[in-house]
Amino acid sequence: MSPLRPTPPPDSDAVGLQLDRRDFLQTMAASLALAGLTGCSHPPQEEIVPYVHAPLGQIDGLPRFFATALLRNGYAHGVLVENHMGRPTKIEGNPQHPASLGGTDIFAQAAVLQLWDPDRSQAVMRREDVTSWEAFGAELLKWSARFDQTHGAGLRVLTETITSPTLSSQLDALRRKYPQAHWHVHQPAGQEQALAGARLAFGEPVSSRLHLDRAKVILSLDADFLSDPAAGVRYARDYIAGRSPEHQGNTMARLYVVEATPSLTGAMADHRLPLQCAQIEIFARHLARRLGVANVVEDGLDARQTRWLDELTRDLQAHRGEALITVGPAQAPWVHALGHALNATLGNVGATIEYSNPVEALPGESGSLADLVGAMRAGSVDTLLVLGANPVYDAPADLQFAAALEKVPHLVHLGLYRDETGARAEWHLPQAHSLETWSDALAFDGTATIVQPLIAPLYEGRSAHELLAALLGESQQRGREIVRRHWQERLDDAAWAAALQTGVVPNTALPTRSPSLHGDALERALPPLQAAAALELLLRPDPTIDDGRWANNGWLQELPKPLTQLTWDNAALISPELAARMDLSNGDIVEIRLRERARRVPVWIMPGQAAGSITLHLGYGRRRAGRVGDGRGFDAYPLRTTGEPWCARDVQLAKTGDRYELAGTQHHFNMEGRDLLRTGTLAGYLRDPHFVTRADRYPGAPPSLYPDYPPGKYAWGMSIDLNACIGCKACTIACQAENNIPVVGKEQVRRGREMHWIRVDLYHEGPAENPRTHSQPVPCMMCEHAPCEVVCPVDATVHDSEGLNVQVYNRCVGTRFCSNNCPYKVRRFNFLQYVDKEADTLKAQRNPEVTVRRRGVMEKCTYCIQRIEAAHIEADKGSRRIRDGEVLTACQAVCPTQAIRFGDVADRQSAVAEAKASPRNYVMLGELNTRPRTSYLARLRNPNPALEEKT
Amino acid sequence: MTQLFSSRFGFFLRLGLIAALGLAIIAVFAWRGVMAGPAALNEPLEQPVPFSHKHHVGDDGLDCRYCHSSVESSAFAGIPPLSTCMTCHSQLYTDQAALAPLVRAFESKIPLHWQRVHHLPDFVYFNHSIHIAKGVGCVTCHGKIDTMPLTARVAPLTMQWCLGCHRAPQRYLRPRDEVFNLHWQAKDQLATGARLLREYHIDTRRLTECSVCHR
Amino acid sequence: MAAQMRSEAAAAPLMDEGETYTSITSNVSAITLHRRFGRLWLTGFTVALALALLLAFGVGWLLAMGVGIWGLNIPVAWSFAIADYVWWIAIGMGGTFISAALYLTRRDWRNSLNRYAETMTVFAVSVSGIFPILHLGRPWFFYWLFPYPDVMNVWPQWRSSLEWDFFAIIAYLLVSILYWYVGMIPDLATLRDRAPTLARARWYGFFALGWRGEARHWRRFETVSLLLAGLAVPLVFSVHSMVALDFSEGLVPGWHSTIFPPFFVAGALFSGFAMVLALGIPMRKAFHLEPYITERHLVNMAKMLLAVGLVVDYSYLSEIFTAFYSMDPYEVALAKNRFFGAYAWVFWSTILCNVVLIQLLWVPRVRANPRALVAISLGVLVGMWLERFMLIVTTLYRDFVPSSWGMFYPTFWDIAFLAGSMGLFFVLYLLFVRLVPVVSMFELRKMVRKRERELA
Amino acid sequence: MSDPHLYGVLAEFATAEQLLAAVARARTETRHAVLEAYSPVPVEGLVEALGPRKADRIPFWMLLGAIAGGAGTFALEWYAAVWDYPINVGGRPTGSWPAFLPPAIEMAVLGAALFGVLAMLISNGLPRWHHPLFEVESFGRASNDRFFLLLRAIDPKFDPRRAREILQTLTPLTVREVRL
Repeated sequence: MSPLRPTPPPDSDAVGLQLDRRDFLQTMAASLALAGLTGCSHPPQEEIVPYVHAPLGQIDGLPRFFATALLRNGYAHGVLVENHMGRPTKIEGNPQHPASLGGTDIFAQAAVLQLWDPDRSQAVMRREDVTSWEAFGAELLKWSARFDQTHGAGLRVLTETITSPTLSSQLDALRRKYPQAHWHVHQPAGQEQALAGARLAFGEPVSSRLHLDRAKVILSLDADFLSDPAAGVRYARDYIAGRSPEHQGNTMARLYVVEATPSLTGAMADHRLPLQCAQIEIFARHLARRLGVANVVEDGLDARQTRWLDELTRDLQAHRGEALITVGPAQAPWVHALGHALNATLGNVGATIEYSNPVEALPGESGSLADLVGAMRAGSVDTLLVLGANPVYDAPADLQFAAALEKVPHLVHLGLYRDETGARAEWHLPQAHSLETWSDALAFDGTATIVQPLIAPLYEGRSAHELLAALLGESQQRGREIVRRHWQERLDDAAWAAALQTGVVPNTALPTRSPSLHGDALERALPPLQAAAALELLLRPDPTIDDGRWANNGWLQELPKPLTQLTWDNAALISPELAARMDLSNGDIVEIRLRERARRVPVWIMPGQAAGSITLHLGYGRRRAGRVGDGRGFDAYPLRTTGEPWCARDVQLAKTGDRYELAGTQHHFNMEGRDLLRTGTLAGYLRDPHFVTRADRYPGAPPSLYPDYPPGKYAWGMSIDLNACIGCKACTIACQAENNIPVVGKEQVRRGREMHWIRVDLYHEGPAENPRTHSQPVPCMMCEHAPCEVVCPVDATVHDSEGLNVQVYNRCVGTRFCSNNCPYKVRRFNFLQYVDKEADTLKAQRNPEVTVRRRGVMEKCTYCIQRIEAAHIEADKGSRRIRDGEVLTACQAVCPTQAIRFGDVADRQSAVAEAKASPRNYVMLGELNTRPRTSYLARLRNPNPALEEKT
Repeated sequence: MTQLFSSRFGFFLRLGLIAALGLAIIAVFAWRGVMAGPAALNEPLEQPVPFSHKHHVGDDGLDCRYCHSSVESSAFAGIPPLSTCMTCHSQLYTDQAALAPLVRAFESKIPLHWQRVHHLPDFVYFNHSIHIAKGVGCVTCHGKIDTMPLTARVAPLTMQWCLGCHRAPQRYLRPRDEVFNLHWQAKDQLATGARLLREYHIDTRRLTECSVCHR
Repeated sequence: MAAQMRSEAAAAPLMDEGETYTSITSNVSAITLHRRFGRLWLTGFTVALALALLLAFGVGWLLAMGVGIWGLNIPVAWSFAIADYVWWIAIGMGGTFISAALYLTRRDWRNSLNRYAETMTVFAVSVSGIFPILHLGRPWFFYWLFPYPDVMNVWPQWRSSLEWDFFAIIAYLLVSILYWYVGMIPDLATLRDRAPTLARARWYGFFALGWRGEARHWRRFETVSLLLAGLAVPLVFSVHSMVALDFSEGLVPGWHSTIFPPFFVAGALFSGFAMVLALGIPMRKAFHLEPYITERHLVNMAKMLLAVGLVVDYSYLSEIFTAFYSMDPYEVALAKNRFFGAYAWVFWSTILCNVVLIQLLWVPRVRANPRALVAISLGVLVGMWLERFMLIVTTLYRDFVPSSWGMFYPTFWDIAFLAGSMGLFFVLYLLFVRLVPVVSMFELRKMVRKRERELA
Repeated sequence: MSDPHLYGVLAEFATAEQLLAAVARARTETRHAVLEAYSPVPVEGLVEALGPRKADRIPFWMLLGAIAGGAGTFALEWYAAVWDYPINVGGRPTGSWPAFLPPAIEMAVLGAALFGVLAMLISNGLPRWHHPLFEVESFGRASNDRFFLLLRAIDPKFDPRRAREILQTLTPLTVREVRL
């Protein structure tokens, strides 16, 4: 059975729901007692605790997959959740979901750890006392009685971005019932500016949808579309589709990026122009002028930038209808508007970019957080219902939300954690996790997905739906009824079941439309030019913990930030020039002063950072995140204002002389001229397809003294396409989730003891002001002549007939010679007891198919041997061969761009064999004659010849 | 100068050394015994309900799969949910004291805690379904279960023991349709085994590789 | 150089004319039987014991927490513990070589040195043996390296140099203990016969195994001693080749080199001789052994120290040469790293101690000056430890893939284990000088006997 | 007529030369075959003087030990790696005999050493903590500076009185009977 085939959900109530938590933990006992390698005493007596009633359709010991959706900024990411005996253990992308197509981002992978996080809110709290939902229900009755008189005056609901049709209809119902009540939306890293830009351009909010696969020339104005919260995974797939010469008739899309701080997208660019945020606006005006969109005042760019601009303009004009200009969420509304106008003039609308009605539910006039705070100050808010949001921590500093709360008698907070806001609330209500609740949500294109629970709430959590239902005084308050009722007329029972099984409600994508430009409005909207400030401060959501909501997630905290390889902290990213000017080195603490506010933070020198830009990531410095996240890093929100949420002009920087220890997983970003990561240009490739291996000392592998072993039934191998890798590190965290890889903590990372089985190396090439950046995922190479095996004195790492370099944990005594002797340094060692042996819920998350390693044992990538063996057993039972693609390694399955291929290299037809047949194929350190089974496809760039020589 | 040691000294010393050696050997075996596992061989464990395979299989002739329903499809043979027991025991022997815990558990929905008889370390991934599919009989590992009033382990379950079969499966294989038959005997085991080895496409080379059982 | 030695050996006598069987016996055995514990000894012992206890505590902590208490990481998965191991086992070699090789070549002057040199060997090897075991991630499974029939039906992996080394250490430890003990039996008999109290007489008598000095017993005894010496010499060479292979079996630049085995043997002799001098000279003074350990002994040792030192220096040179000659980018990068990298100071200190310092030994006055010799020997011992650290850490911290390059920083426990191992060694050694004759009496008697015959 | 409790007659000498002379005399005069000579140092020629003896087997035993240790270890390695559980290690042949040599060599040396020492002790009749000679007052100096000649009573030609007379003529320091 392919690990990714969703099993049809039985009568949906039976989806693990019959299990109340107690049974459920007991059911786990059998597998739990198995955690860890046995030590020196005899194994403990185990118990088997069978169900009272078995859940329908479950076969004990076999995993099942259920389709549902996880939310990011309110947008749906379709996933399949692997479920072992009622325990969600792993998340995969849903191939049928438009935002996933089988891949996921790092957050979806981490969601399963969040579900099992022991620090989650577990009980209803009134101030500091534990109470119950019943008690809150009683209170609610009193309130609604009052609201009935006042038509809801003084009642306010604050949510994050919402796409859930059910929820928005509930909110409508609420406003119908209580006309005086108000709904506000607060999303720290939301799309306000983009929507405002759309309003400017079209006079109405619209959502745009990019078709990167159709574009030949792409210009990104500070837009990191590869990590777009709503559609990053899908955009990455589309973008790479257009970058594969083999499948595009020897052509590649060309990407121009203008940005202030390096991003994944910038790292993929063929031409990247570092400009301060403010200069990007200027650049946009120039482009607009050149393309005759808006007639704006001329203002000097330097020669190099002008030249860049000229060539770009030429390229864009040469590709009318197959060009694409995209603007980042941090840019001012009118820049977005310009972008829309430019796309229109280039005839891209309908081809590479499409518009539809907004996907997210909009609160309408005066629905912003600012309006709410205004009302709070005015004392006109008597009951504030906060659904999921955490404004006390992440509201812009100038609003002084916490202070305004003083005037609010009743604050009710529904949240996964009793966070900063929950701690201030009169009532804190535990929110059920997405994997515990019934709900629904829309993808970036409006496609709807029914969110179904994988497990009954572990704690007393309830969903926003259930809370609003209670507020509306509705009889049925169970999540399933609420959602089912909403879809009643749309889906009959069969369609409902089908929707649950496939994870998408068919044909719900919003229709595209072509709104007309209000050109004159645009002209009027253009503000007078502001000269760029000497220093500007960029505030961005953190690459791994986002706006702070993931701060208590060990996997994400320890996941190296894609472009700095830092873990567990945020730092102020500064340009090499600035560092030189102020004599700063990594870890020096500086004081960033923005008018009256100042923060002390360590700096990190970021090659490619715009000279005058300082980047600080939001989300750190949490005070009530939980045991993992509290006090980590530096809170950037105090420097954030409603006026300048993303880019604050004229900040001061001062060196303090103090230092701070940052924990990175990579310290050397220069390849030292070694041909580990090979790159070339499209032109060069077409001229000489074999340029990649030309310089190799040996064609193929060097000769060997030893006769080859007879080939096994299969020859497992992997191919990693560096041309497709965007360095998002989803593979790293997927591997961590699949293989029970422990989190070691900042101190251990600093000592160089991180445990990731597949790391993503980062190399810079060229001038530090604007280098080329390359990412290279490095799992075990599965060498046929494995150096690690020969030096192990106890046969703890040996070869099997199918070419796997297996690590037998229970035989390992821990000499570590294997690691010393591994040229690729992919082996990881349990220097201390890293795996948490106490927390029950963490045990419950672990994959029962993978041994939990104890202290003193070496470990490494296994090509997900548990998946290979599962497929093997299924195939062998039927005495058939394993089909190509039947085994997907965790890293391969999650990869948004399908850069990783795995399979039987001996089988000519297999995808991996086909990939390895490409002339771009090469192996790392081949001259050592280790004969790796993991090989790479060289990376290609498609530079504009006119710009190439001078960059 | 005088004699420092009695004439017997040497003799007793040698005696002592031999004794020490003997003790050491005994100690080693004792330690191995301890490591062998929680439950001793052929000794039934205390169970919440004195379930008798002899009665259910031997006398009533229930098929293994009636209770161990996932044995053909999953690594885990499956321990029946209480509802399975109650299909009969809601009518039969309801008054029996021995069955009281079962009935209580069923009504209170608090499951029974059976003691595991066949225990493998967590780093060993045994899979029932593939063994069934390749013609390894239940009796081969679990013994004459149909004669056990209380269930006990009959095999050491050491790696050595596993290898005994993995190195020469033909000595134990049987036709698929005889897998659940506890009394089947081959006329000529080696010949049958060798034939089945081919029929079932068993890759003996792979059987002794670490990756087959350890993940 | 050997020729020069012989000529000098002919010249000055190795022992005072006045010495007789009786004087030797009473002088030497008095040290063990009648001498009081001096303040010097007591303070030394206390310090050593304190350090040894630190080691004991460290071992407990290590077993409780794991090797993570050391500064190890990926890529530097070996460091102090392995350096300590190589350092100690190498020191052991000096003793075996002096007592066995010089015995085979009939250098009589070794007769006054071999006893404490062998003792040093036994203790050094025992101490070194601790480290490879503690260094394991799961030390309690160290016996898995030993081939025994187990219920898993699995065996050791014979291609690993660690496996070879495991056998080498065992063989070396047992053989050197045998050699040491057998050589001590006649002296134990002497102590038995001279012991002031019955208890001590029994104590020594037990270990003397009832030795009576019968003519035929002497004959067989001599045969075995000779053959053991003949075995010990190739053994030590093989052992240190194994130690070298622990590294050179790897393909890491800086380890993957055929010069390692001879290089390690030379290095072992180097540090071994240094330790013999560093231990012998103070002991000679404390126990007034000048009649038996004369200036000639020191001079000869000094010359041997210089000789092997030069061999070591040569191998440094050839290593650097081959690195650049090979033009292998990784080898070259490594060599440059040693000169100028983060751990350059280790390399240059090594050169200072092992190359520059020993050149003083060319000067006869230095060779004859005990204080200078002690100083130089200590310098060499430090240098040799640093060399091992360099070989291990500067090789590992930057190998093939720059992304995985990383630094190593020692923790408190790294240093504690090194200091503790010295403590343990000196506890054993100080006990030894109190319990058994520090100079082999019967071999000195043989020299008297030889003189008698020359006169007759 | 001979006294069953008599072990032998012991004469003490000051120098090795006197002992050698005494041995020679004792053998010519008395045809005594069973003599034992004790000395604080090995005395060259003494063994030959004491009369014909069968050659020592020590080198032979050590060779045997070496073969047992070396061949045994190699055989074990071969059995383990090639017959009992062949495993693909780094693509190397299962019978990588060169890699099997080092442990074999070490064990050969160890075997030889052990056998040699054992052979020496056994053929010397050691350990023997209780011995009639230890009764003798002055014998303590046998490990220091005195040389002893013992005429054993078990010798057929042994006659206590005669033995004493002859020994007396050899200018011994003392002569005394050793009793069981």
